[in-house]
Amino acid sequence: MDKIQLGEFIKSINPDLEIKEGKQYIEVSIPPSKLYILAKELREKEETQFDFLFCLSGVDYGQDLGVVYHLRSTKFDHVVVLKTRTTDRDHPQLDSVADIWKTADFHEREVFDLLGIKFTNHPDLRRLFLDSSWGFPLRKDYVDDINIVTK
Amino acid sequence: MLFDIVDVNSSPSLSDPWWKVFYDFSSLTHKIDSSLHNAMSQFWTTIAEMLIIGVLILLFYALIGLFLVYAERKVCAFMQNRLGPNRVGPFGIFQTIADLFKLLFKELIPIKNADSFLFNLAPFIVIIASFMAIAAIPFAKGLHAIDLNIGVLYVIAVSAMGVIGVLLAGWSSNNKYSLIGAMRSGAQIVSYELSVGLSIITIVILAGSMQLSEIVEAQRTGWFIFKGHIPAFIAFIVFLVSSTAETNRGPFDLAEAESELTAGYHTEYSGIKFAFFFLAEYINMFIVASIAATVFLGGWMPFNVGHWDGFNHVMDFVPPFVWYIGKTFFVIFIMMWFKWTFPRLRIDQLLTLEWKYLLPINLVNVLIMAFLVLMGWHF
Amino acid sequence: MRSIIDYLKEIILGVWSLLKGMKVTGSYFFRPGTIITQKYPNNRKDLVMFDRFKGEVVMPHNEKNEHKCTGCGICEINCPNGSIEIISKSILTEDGKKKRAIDKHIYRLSMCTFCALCVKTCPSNALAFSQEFEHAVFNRALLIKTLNKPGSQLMKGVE
Amino acid sequence: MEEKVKNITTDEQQEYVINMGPQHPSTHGVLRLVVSLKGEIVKSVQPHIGYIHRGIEKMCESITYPQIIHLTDRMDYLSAHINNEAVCLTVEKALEVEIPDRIKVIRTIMSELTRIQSHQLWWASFGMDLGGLTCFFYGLRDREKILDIFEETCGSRMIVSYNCPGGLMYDIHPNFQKRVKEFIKYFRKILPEYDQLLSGNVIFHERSKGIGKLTLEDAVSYGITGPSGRASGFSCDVRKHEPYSAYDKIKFKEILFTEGDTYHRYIARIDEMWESMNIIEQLIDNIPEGPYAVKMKPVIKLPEGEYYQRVETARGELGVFIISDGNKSPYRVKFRSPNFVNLSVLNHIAKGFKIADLVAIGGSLDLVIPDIDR
Repeated sequence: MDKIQLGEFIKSINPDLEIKEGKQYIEVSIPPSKLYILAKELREKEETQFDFLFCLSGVDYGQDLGVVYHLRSTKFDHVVVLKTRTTDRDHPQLDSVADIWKTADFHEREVFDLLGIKFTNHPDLRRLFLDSSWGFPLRKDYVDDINIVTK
Repeated sequence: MLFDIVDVNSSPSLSDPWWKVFYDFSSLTHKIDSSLHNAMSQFWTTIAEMLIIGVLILLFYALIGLFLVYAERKVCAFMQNRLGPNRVGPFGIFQTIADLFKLLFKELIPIKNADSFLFNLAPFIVIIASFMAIAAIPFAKGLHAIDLNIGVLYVIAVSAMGVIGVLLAGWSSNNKYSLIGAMRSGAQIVSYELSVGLSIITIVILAGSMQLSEIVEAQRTGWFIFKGHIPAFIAFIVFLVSSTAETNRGPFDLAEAESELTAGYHTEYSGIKFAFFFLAEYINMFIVASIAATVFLGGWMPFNVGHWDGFNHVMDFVPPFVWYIGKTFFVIFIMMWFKWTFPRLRIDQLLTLEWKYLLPINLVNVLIMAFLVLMGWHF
Repeated sequence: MRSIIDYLKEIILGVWSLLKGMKVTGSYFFRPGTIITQKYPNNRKDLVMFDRFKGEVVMPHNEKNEHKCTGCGICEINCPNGSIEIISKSILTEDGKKKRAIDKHIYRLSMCTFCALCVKTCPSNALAFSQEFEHAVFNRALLIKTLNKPGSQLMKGVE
Repeated sequence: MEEKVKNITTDEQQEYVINMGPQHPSTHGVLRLVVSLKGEIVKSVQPHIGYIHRGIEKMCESITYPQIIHLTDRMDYLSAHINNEAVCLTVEKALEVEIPDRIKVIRTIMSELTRIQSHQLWWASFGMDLGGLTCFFYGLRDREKILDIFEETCGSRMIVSYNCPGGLMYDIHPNFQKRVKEFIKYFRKILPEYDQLLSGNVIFHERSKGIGKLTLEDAVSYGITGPSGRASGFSCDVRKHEPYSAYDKIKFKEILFTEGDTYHRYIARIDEMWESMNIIEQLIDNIPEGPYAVKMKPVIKLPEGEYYQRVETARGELGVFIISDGNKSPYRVKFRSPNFVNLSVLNHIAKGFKIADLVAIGGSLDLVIPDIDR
């Protein structure tokens, strides 16, 4: 499947999705509530088989926090990008995909550590790099007067 | 009467060339013994002799320890394509002495929650075990601290005592790595003691004696490794492998295993107490190497070939002490070669090697040797 | 019988593989000529570094004590760690105009990561790398260096 | 109910928890593994990381694109050049700059040299993990030759910073080709010695065969890439699947095994060294003429958007994900570092093996800790 067919196929799974053809990959924006179901379908559907989650990055978009999932299928070699956002900055919560792709375990812990996004149903959600008294350094509003020098 | 132990049969006769008389230390020791007897009573003579031997062995011990550490560092350096110690003195020969001073001046760190009595005792047990074993080794004809009639058994028994020190050290330091190291060491020594014993038994069958001086004397016509055909050679290989394991050296250094257990049983030791463990390791290596040299390679006997009289005379001319040291260092070199080539075994593989390979080979080997001796098929 | 042969074969092959390993180390033991160790502090005199070696940033001066630095500050902007600081002054040129010139080009060696961006981006090629690599000092303050020599001037013809 | 609680406590009492690291000879850096043991058997391994977390991703948000290069050197310091290349390729892709062939070829040669030297150091330290201390010196001795080539051309040995957006910092040194050819000749002779010393050794076979098995399914699910993943049969070589630089012009084969144990992870890397030498030999004699860098704007600003570039480092797939808002510094940079992902599988494959195997498995995954922490 090429990019356009893939986009159409994902559209056929869930017609409400906002699908954008990015410069490199197909980008699918999805509300947090539908993320897990779509992820599981993309993983299990015979036509897509996205079995390799090669990047999971948390992004602070200023107003809202989001997570970007880069998925690849080792069988068909096609890539899709899932994007999800939550507007709740104080208690952001997303569904964990750690039981679909095991690699998400560490990636989600990293996102939790650096951006403070909680992943429900995560097997072992602890902070990964920093200790618990630390803030969430990858957020744009993070202040550290000692270590961050602004010119 | 410590010196009065030389076999009468092998004492030099007038027909021997002068150097054979000269190289025989028994007359010298007899002379010292009798002059001491003339000077003082029996009791004080024994005390004085013990003191002399004690001091001599202590000196020898320290020298061998220092030299072996240096030798190991140089050997491993050359094998690893580098120079090794080269700063302190010419070719770095004073490096180990400098290290010794460093270790002497280092702080002895007391370990919190350690069993301090056992913690302090352990290095002494290790070092005393190695010290005791050195007493029974024949360095040259008549140069013997004590020639027990069960010399072989004594050396094996005493050198195995060191493991108690290792176990105590590992247990008392209250460190998890140390404990694992000590437990490994225990399992290892218990099993490998068997192989060491059996491989020596093979030769004891051939020699018909357990007295080390007699075993050496029996090799006057040819070293046992040549005399005993293939079984003796196999026994030698098995002895090399299992004695390497018994001294906790690589590739069997599981008790230390620095990539797994940092430093194993001596992780918590510092300063001179660490130096004791370190020294004991090298002395143990020297002891097993000298046992190998004595039992398999003819001890202080020179290398003689059949009827090549000229060659044999030249060989006889080399002092027996030099022969002995040369053979020992040859074995030590092979052990160092093992250590700096092979990766380390895992604990279960270590035991597999012993129980599945060395032990059956050994048992069959003993049978074959006994058969050979019964048939009189050896040289 | 089969198993006994396998057992013996296993032993012999195992020992053979060990001997092959010992051959490698043993051959090096008897060939000390292959040793490549350099006796470092002793060979300091004939130790030649490669001409591109990034030792530390220097400002080459010619024999008239002139350098090429105009004090534009591009190196300061490009340095990712802020290890360069330029203190400029204004001087009067010969024709009576006021002009910005460098007073001190401060270089903090302790913060430098040798990324070469300052040398690369300097528009007048005023900076270069020296081959000096022994940077250890007892006083941390000595690592803050002023690159332009005292009393140095801007080279003629460099803008 | 009460009995169940009691059972749990006795089970926990039987567990023997040791801390491997942060300072431990086999973790190669400040990695802390909390290992629960039962006897010598590993029950679970919990990695605790972050001891050298420097916040490179956060730092990138306040500096310009050329300045990011020198930070990527310090992530996976053994694949420094490949990391640089990843960022440069992302920036070039975003700006749609056409890169001349000369730059591509030089980058490829340097990448492969980086891969070889990284594998040499890995071989050295892996041998040391298994107790063969001599390996360490042989590995480093041969690595020195590549580092000298780097030093002559790039000015530094490990942290090369040789790439910049649009090309290279300098042209290659006149001696470069000669030295690389000399090295290849030398290393083709030396590499069989590695086999004699370690790979063919019966003790090594015992220590590594069947240890730490990772199935293909798990490798994909955990995202294990690089030689570790390819040993399990996971065809994940980015050089093949998404060729960058000059990889589309050359012939090489992807090293694939199916067993996925420590031994095959080892063999995969040894074979990769051979393959890298083949790649270099194909390119070293035909470096095209041309400029060594494309003229870029003094201030590089990426057009708004998201850019993802994957490269194959010595340890696996490195992804650079840049979100740009059109400014001179990126809005968000994410490095999908191979070691971080590879570490996550450690608990899964080391379970049930002995503590000595844990060391061997950890060594065969070839972890570089600064890349885990970033």
